[in-house]
Amino acid sequence: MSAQANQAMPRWVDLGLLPLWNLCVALAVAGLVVLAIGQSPWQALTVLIHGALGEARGIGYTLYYATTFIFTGLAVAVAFHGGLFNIGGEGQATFGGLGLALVGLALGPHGPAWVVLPLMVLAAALFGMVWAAIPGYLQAWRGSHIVITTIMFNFLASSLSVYLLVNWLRPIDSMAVESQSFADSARMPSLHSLAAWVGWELPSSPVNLSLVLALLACVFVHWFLWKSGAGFALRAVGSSARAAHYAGIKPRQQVLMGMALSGALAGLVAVNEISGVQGKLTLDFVAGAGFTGIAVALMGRNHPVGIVLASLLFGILYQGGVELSFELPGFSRDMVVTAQGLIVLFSGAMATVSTPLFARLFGRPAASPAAAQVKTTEAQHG
Amino acid sequence: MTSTCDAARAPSAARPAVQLHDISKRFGAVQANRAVSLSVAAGTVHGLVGENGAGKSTLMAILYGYYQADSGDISLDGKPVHIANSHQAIELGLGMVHQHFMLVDTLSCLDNIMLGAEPGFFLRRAAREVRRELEVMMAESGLHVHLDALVGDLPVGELQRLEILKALYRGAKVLILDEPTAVLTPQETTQLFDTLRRMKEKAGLTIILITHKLKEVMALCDEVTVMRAGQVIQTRKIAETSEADLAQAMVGRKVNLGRRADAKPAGEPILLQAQGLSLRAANGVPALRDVSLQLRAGEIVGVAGVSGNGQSELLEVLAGMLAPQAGRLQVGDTRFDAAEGGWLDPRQARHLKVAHVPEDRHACAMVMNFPAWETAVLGYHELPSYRSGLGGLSMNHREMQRQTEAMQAHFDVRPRDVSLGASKFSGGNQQKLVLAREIGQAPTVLLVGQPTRGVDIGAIEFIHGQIRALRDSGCAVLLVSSELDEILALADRVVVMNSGRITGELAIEDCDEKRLGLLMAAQPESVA
Amino acid sequence: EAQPAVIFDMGGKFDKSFNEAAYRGVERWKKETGKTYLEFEISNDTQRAQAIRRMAERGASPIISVGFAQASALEQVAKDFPKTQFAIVDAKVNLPNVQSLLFKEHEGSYLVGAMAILASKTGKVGFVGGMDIPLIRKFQCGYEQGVKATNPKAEVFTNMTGTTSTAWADPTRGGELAKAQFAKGSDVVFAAAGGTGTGVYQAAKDAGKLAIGVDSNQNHMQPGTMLTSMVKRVDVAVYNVLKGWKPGLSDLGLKEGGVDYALDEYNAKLVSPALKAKVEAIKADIIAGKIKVVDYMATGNCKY
Amino acid sequence: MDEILIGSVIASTLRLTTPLLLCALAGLVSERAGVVDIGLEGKMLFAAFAAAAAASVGHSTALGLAAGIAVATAMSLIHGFACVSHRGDQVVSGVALNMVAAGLTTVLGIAWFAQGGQTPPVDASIRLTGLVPGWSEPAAAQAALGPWLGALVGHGLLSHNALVYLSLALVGGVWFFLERTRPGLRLRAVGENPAMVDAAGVSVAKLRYAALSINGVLCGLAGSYLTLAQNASFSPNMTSGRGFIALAALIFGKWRPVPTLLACLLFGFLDAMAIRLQGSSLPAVLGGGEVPVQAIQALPYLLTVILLAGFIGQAVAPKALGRPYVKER
Ligand SMILES: Nc1ncnc2c1ncn2[C@@H]1O[C@H](COP(=O)(O)OP(=O)(O)OP(=O)(O)O)[C@@H](O)[C@H]1O
Ligand SMILES: Nc1ncnc2c1ncn2[C@@H]1O[C@H](COP(=O)(O)OP(=O)(O)OP(=O)(O)O)[C@@H](O)[C@H]1O
Ligand SMILES: [Mg+2]
Ligand SMILES: [Mg+2]
Repeated sequence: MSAQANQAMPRWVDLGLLPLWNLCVALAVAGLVVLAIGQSPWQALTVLIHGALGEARGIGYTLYYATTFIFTGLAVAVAFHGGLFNIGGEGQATFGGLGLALVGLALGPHGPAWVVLPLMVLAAALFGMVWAAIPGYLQAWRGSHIVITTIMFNFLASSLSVYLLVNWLRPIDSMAVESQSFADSARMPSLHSLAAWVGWELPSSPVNLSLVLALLACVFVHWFLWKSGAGFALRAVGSSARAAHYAGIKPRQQVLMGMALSGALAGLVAVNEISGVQGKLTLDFVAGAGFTGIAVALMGRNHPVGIVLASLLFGILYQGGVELSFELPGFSRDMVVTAQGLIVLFSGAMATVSTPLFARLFGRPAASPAAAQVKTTEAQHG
Repeated sequence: MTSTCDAARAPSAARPAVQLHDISKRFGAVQANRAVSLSVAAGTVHGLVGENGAGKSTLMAILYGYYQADSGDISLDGKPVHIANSHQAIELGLGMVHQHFMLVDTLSCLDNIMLGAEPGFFLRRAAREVRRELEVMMAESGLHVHLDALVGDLPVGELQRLEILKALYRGAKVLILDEPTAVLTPQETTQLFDTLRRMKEKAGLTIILITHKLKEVMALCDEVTVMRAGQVIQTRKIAETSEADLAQAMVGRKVNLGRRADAKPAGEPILLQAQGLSLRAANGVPALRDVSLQLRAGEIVGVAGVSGNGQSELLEVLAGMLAPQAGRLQVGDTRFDAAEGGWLDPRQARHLKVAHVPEDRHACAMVMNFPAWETAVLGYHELPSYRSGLGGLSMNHREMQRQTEAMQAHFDVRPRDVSLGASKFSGGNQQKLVLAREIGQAPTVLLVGQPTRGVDIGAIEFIHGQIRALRDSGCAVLLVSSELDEILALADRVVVMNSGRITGELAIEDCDEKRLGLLMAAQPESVA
Repeated sequence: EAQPAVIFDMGGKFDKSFNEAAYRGVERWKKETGKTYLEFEISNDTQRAQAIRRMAERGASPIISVGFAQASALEQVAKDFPKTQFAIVDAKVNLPNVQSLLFKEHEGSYLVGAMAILASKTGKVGFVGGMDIPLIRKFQCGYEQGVKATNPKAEVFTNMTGTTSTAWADPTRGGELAKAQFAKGSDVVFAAAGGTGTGVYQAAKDAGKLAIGVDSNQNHMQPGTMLTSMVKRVDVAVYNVLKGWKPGLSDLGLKEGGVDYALDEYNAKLVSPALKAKVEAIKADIIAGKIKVVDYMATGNCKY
Repeated sequence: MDEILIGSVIASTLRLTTPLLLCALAGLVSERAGVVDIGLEGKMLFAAFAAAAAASVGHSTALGLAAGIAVATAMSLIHGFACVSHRGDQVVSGVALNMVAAGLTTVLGIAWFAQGGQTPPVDASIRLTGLVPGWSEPAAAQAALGPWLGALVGHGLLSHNALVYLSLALVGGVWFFLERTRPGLRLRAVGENPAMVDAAGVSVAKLRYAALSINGVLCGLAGSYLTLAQNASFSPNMTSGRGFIALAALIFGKWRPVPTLLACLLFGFLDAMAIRLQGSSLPAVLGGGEVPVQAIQALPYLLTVILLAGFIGQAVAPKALGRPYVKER
C-alpha cells in the first residue's frame, strides 16, 4: 500500500510490462495444468502462438474472433459507463441475428449488396437495441434490476429464436436448425475476397468487412463517450444520478439510451457471425461471446483501445486454442477454456497483485499527486 | 513564520494525556505532516485549527491508528505506544469522531454504537446489555439519541451525538472530534458544547477539537494549536489569544469576515417570485407549507432556520430539482404552476439564468470521478460555446479546459490543475470550483446552500466576497445557511423557516442572533 | 497413404451418444488396422468449416463429419477439394466426392415405442427430447407411432428439455421431466437428449421405472431399469466408411442394421421371451415393408 | 389438477429450489459483505464435480460433501485473494472462476475417468436419499397417509433428502446469523460502509474473507446436492446457468434471506409448472392449437420480468457492493 502510494511506475511498466507479466503468470499456471494432464506446456504455447499469429490464415481467424469480442466488449463498456451492468449481450446478439436474417432473407435476392448490407447492419443494430432497451426501460421506469431482466431476456431471445428457426425459417427438408442461405448480396464480403479484388492473394479465412465495422464502432464509441454531449450525460448518470439530475440531465432517458446503444453494439455481432461467416441464421451463433464481452470490457478498462487489445488477446486464445486441438491429440477444447479462464483471472482480476513488486523495482517518487492523477485519468479517457 | 513554540515543551498545568512527537507523514508528493509535535493536557479541550489541507485530519488519523506515521512517536499518559490500527487505538482509550460520519445508514443507532464492541455473541442479549449501559451514559452526559431509530432517518445533529456516544461507549478517555459542528445548527452546537464541557469536568475527558470556527475555539477550548501546510505554527493558551490572532496565524495574513454594509437600492425588479409552495416529502411528511417568496435584483435574501425545517427543499424546488404538489413560480417572464403539472426542471432553470449551488456538493454538485474540467461545465454542457462540430453533438474540450483554467485562476482553486479528478480536491476547493461554475455564466438568480460548510477561513472570506460582488452586479441571491454568522454577514433581508413555513421576515438592520434564534425556535402556533 | 480424419460435433466425442458411437467406430478400425487417424471436436459454429478445411489441406481422406450441423460446412469444403473423399453422418450432401450416411431413426424409435408400451403396466409412456429440433421430432414421431400402433389407447407424454444448447447437458432437468411424467402415470421413458439422458435414466432408476437409451447402447448405465436402447449404428457406418468409402447416399434402417434395439446382459431380465418375440415380429414387419413408419423429416409433420 | 399432480409439483418445486436456494444464500452472505459474486455458477459446478468424483472414488457421502465444500471454499478464497486482498474487479474475478470451472472440471474429468468428462455414478448406497425413501413415489405415500395427505404432504413435502430440509433451515440460519449475531452485524455493516467498520477497529478484510468462506461452504452444498442427491454423477456443464438464476433470485429477494427463499421457490415452482405445461393446448378462443414448447419454456422468465416490473419495487443493493475497500477519507 505505501509502496504504491509513494511511488509511481513509468508508463511503459504500467501499461506494458505489468500486463505482460500477468499474462505470463497466467500461462505458467495454465502450463501446470497442461503438465498435469501429461502434455508439454512449451509445445502447447508455441502451437498456440504460431496457430494464431504465425500464418496469414491464422491471423485471419484471430481477427475474425476478435471482431465479435470487440462488439460485445464495447456493448458492455457503454452500458458500464452509464452505471449499468449489461449481462444480456448474448440475447441482444441473438435478437440482432434475427433482425439481420429477416432483412437478409427478404431483401437479399432482390437488391444489390450496397443496398442490402447496410440495411442488414441497421436491422441487426435495431433488433439488438430493442432487446436491450426493454430491460433499460424497465430499469429506469419500473426499477426492475437490469441484471435479472437481461439474464431473463437472454433466455427469452433464445426461446424465440429456436421457435422461429424450427417452425418458420428452416427450409422444410433440412435437418439442421438453420435458415436458408442468404443470397450473395446479403453476405458481408470477406477480406480475402476484397484483397483478391485488388490483386492481393490472401488465404481464405472468415475475417470479413465486419472487422472494419468493429473498428468504426470503436471510434464511434470513443467519440460518443468522451467527445459527445450525449456521452457526457451518460457518464454523468453512470457516476452519480443525483448530480446528473442536478445538471439538468434526465437519468431515465440516459439509462434507456445507454442500454439501447449497448444493445445495438451487441446486435452487430450478428453482422460478423451471420452475414460475414455463416451466411444463414444458425442456432447459438453467439456461443457465449456476450459473456466473454464482460471480461473483454473489464480487462480493456472499458476503453475502446483497451477493448481492441483485449479482444485480440481473446481472439488469439480462441484461434490458438483451435490449433492446439488440431495439433496435439488429447488436447481438448476444455483445456483451452481453462486457459482462457486463467488468463482472465490473472490478467484481469488479479492484475494488481504484482503491482507493489513492480513499483519497488521500477518505482520513482511521483512528481506530484496531480501528475499521478493525470496518468489514471488518461488511462480512463485515453 | 514563527514555529518557535514547540508544543512538546509547552508548559502544561496538568500531566499530558496525549503527546505527539515529530510526526511526519507523506502522501506521494504531499508532506501532510512535517515534524508535528503536540501535547494535550489531561482533562482539557485542545483546539486544532488550520486551513483546508493543513494536515489536521491526517495527524488525528495517525493518532487513531488509521494511518501509520512515516516517523515520530506517540505517547499516551506519558507511556510511549505504538498504534498499529484503530482497534489498538480504541483499546488505548482513544475515541474519534470523524469528519465524515462513520455510520451505517441501514442499522439502528444501537447497532451502530455497539458494532465492534458487542459484549456477546448473540445480539439480542448484547443489545439489552448495551442499552442498559447507554441509558445511564445518556442520562449522565446529556447526549440523547433514539437508540432504535435507523441512522438513515435521523437528523445530523443526532448523528453527531451518536458518534460521540459511540466513542464514549468504547471507554474513550481521549476524544478526538474532527469538525463536529460543520453540520450542526447553532442550537445544536451550543448543546454539544455544554455536553462536552460537562464531560470534561465530570468524567475528566480529554478532548481534541478540530474546527474551522474560531468562535467555537474561543468558547470551548483551553488551548489551541494552529497548523499550516503540515506544520505547527503556534500553540497558545486560550486566554492568550484571540479570534483575529488565530485567523492571522492560520492564513498568514489578516482576515476580515465582518459585515460590509452596502447601500441597498430599493424598488428593484422582482426576478423570482414563488407563491404558495407546498411539498410533501417521500414519507408523506409535509416539507414545505404554503411558502411564498420574492427575490429582487441586487439583494441577498438569507434563509435562516434549524436544519431540516424545509430550507433544503425550498432551494431544490426553486432550482427545479423537486416539483412541489402546489404552488406557482415566476422566473423573469416565465411562469410555472404545479397544479398544471409543468414545473421548472434544472435544465430550464439554467436557461432562465437561475444558478444553483447545492447544499450537498459531494452528492449533487459534482461528478466525483470526472476531471475538474468536466465538472466545471456540469449543467452548462449544452452551452453553444462548449459545443463544436457535428451540429453541436460534439463537445469542445479545448474551450472547456480553457474555461476551467480561467475559473481556477479566478477563484484560486488549488491545485491549479484542470485534469485532476474532482474528488481529489479538498472540500474548500471543490466548493470554489462549483461556485466559479455557477457564477461564471452571469446568472440573474443565484440559489446557494451552505456555501462555506467545512471551508477554511481564508476561503470563506473569498467566497463571501464573490457572492457580494454578484449581488452588486444586480443578481438576486437566495442564501440558505445554518451559520447565522454567515447570514448576518451577507444577507440584506432574512426569512426564517420553521416546520416548512416561513415564520418571519426581518430586514438585516433588525436582525441579531437572539431575535433570529427566537424565530427559529418558535413553536409554530397551530399546524392545521 | 492418406490418414483419415473424424470431426465430432458439439457434444464432443464422449457424449455417450452418436459422437461417441462414431468414436467407437474409428477406434475399432484403428485397433484392427493399427493405423492412426486425425480428429477434432467442434466448439462453435465457425470451427466446422475451419476444421474440415484444415483436415482437407493436410491431405486427410476420407474426412468424416459427424452430425447434420456440419452439412453446409462440408458442402463448401468438398467443392474446393474434389479429390478428397468426404462422408457425413446424419445429413445428405449431393456431391460426387461425398458419402452421406442417413439413419432411419424413425424405424428404430417405432420399435422401441412398441416395446415401451408392451412393457408398460399403465398404458402410459414418456419421451424426453433435448431441444425441439427436427431430428428430435423424428425420434419422437417414430416412437409415438410405435406406441399407438401397438396400443391405440395408450398415452404418450412428450417433453423437451430446453431452448439453448444447455438442453443437451442438463441431467437435472431431464430427471425432473421424467419424474413429472412418472407422476402422470407413465412407467417407461425414452430419452433422446444427449447428456441430459443421464438424469432421465437416473430418475427412472430412482423411481423404479423403465428407461430407454439412445444412439449408443446405454443399457449398462442403469442395469436393471434400462429396458433397451435405440441404437443407431454410427460406429458401424463409420467403420464401413473407413474400410471402403463409396460416394452417394446410404440410408440405413432396421433392414441394413443401421438402427436397432439393444439386447444384452444388462436388460436380459427385463425383456421376456414373449416381449422379445413380439418386438422381433414388428421388426420383421417393418423390414418387410408391412409396417410403414412415417418419417417426420420427409413430411414435415407427424401425421400417420 | 388432481392431488397427485399437485403433490408432484410441490415435490418438484422443492427439488428444483434447493440448489438455487443454497447458491442464492451463498451469494447473499458474500454480497451483504460487499463482495459481488457472479461466480456462483462456477463454484457450484466445481463443487458438483468434486463431490461426485470423491464420493464415487472414495465410496463415502461424507467424503463427497467434504470435497465439494472444500473445492468451492477454495474458489471463494481465490475470489477473496483477488478482490479483497488485491482489490481486483469482482465481476472479472467471478467470470474467470466460471470459465476455469467449466474448463477444468471437464479436463480433469476426462483425465481421471476417461468418460468424456462424466464421473462414474455415485453408488446408490451412498447417495443422499429421501428421509422416507418410499414416499418419493406418490402411491406409497398415499398408501400410508391417504390420497390427499399422502400426495401433498407425504410425497410433496416429506419425501426429500436431508439437504433439501437443510437448505430450508439454512434460510433461518442465515437470517439468524445476519440479524442476531455479532459477526452477522459486522458483516452487514461491512457491506454498507466498510470505512465505518474499519474505524470501529474491526478488520474489513477478515470479515469479507469470513463471508466468502461461508459462501464457499454453501456453494459446496449446492454443488454436492446436484451430484449426490439430485443426480448420481457429474456431467460437464451440468449447472446449466442455475448459478445465474440464483443470482437473479438473490437480487429479486432484495438481498434478504426470506424474500430470497420466496424468489427461489418462485423460480422452482415456475420451472416445475413449465415442465408440466408442455403439450397443453391453447384455449379455444385462441385457436386451440398446441402451445409451442418454446413459449412454455420461456414462461418462467417472462413471468419473472413481469413480476419484477409490475410488483416488486426497486431493490437497493448493499451500498459498498462491488467496491473494493481502499483506506481513504
Ligand atoms: N489519503 C491521502 N492520499 C493522498 N494525500 C492525502 C491523503 N490524505 C491527506 N492527503 C494530503 O495531506 C494533506 C493534509 O490533509 P488533511 O486531510 O490532513 O487536511 P486537513 O487539515 O484535515 O484539511 P481540512 O481542514 O480540509 O479537513 C492534504 O493537503 C493532502 O494533500
Ligand atoms: N486519494 C487522494 N489522493 C491524493 N490527494 C488526496 C486524496 N484524497 C484527498 N486528497 C487531498 O486531500 C486534501 C484534503 O482533502 P479532504 O477531503 O480532507 O478535504 P476537506 O476540506 O477536509 O473536505 P470537506 O470539506 O469535505 O471536509 C485535498 O487537498 C485533496 O487534494
Ligand atoms: Mg480534515
Ligand atoms: Mg474539511
